[in-house]
Amino acid sequence: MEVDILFFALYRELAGTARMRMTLSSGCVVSDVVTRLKAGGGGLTSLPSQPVVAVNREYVPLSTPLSSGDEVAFIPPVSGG
Amino acid sequence: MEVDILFFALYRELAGTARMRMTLSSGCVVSDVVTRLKAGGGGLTSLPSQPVVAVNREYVPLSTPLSSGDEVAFIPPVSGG
Amino acid sequence: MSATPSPPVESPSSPPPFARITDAPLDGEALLARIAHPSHGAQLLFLGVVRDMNEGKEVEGIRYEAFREMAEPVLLSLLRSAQDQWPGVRAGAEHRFGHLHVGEASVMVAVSSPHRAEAYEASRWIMDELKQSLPVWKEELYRDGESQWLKGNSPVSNRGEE
Amino acid sequence: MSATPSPPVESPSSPPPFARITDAPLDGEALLARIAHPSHGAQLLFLGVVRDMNEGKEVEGIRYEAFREMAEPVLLSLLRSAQDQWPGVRAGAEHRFGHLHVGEASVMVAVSSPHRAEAYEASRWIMDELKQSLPVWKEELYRDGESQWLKGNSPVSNRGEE
Repeated sequence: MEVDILFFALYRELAGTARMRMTLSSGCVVSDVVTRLKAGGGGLTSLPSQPVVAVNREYVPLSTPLSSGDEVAFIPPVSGG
Repeated sequence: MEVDILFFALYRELAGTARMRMTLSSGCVVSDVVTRLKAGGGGLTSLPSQPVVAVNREYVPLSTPLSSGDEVAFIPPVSGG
Repeated sequence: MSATPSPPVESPSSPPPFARITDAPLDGEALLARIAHPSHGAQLLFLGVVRDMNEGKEVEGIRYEAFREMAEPVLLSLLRSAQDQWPGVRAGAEHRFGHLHVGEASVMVAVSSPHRAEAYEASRWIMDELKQSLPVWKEELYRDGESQWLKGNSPVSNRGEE
Repeated sequence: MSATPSPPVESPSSPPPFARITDAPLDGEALLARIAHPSHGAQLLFLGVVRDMNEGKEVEGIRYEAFREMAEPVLLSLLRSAQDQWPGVRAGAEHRFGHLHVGEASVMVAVSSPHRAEAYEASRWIMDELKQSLPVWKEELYRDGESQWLKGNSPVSNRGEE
């Protein structure tokens, strides 16, 4: 299955892109995506091991199972206001 | 000596006027004015015996001595806002 | 004599606050602009508005009466006291008098400050104090043609009883 | 699937709040007008404004980045939660994104309520929560040409860790 990955702010700069697609085997959870990204080399090796993630625009635990077409957003510490 | 007396809101309605002059002997304090007004008959008999009073636009105790030309304002409970 | 107004004391760092008693409609944006400061990250505007109901009666409007010559300095002194209690805060306020309709603002308090906590605290304090001591009175006018002076608060002499 | 957004729950008595993430200048008066209600006597408008200094550095402006598609529902859900906690309160908020100059408002929260205590409490709560969870980031741009992403807060998953 494929998921969409979004990066914002500092994480966007680490990734060098705002958006990518990733192919996962079924049964994968959010933390599998984190592991893959950190192992991929480049700026994303410095992604925290437990980043805040939103799936389909809701904050979720890293243990959340993923489905095909899910949007997985990496949320650096927020600083609105 | 003469002082100016001001009435507002409910007290203005009791007095039937917004303003009057009163002649006092020297040495009089604010509470003497209260006594005179309550004794004068009419609506002002129902003035409280210890009303809030401002002399020259500052809240003062009833024991405050008066001088010629002072402005003595009777302040009903306030309800601004 | 005893009641001569004392001269205003300005701290050099904080500008004099702005206070006005007026019969003109209140303009919140204009008041915010007066107290804005480039190093202040928080602005707070409180508006008190005439309600359509009070104590179960349908309200047509409120007639506000003010002792204008005294209310303006009392308000100014409250604002100055807020600026002293929360250093860095700038405050402004206006109270309207005359006949107001439902939905119109009778009072507004604007506060700006470097951070938001002081803005909330100062604004709330100013509103609480203003209701206690500003020589302003409201006569509620009802749809059935009746009217009444609302119960109020008795200001405490700032000199205390002897 | 586990992350499917749940449908909004409206209580019949309180209208849906208003939330917007926008690159247009914020208009406080328009937002107050949206949440006004004839039986509400208190209106409170908070504005967060870009400051000219931060941590000793001269600020030229702030670039706000937002995850718009998520920030708007997160903000709406915060406002709805405030309306639930303070029954009778109506709330609206907007957050701006893009390049803002010193003195421009980046966020505004408007609250109206029958009486003022709830307005202050709800407004403050909304601002505190919004800073914790809204997916918005600020990059401060300094006069010396440098810039940096500001340290922020980590939103907590509303489902908790396993």
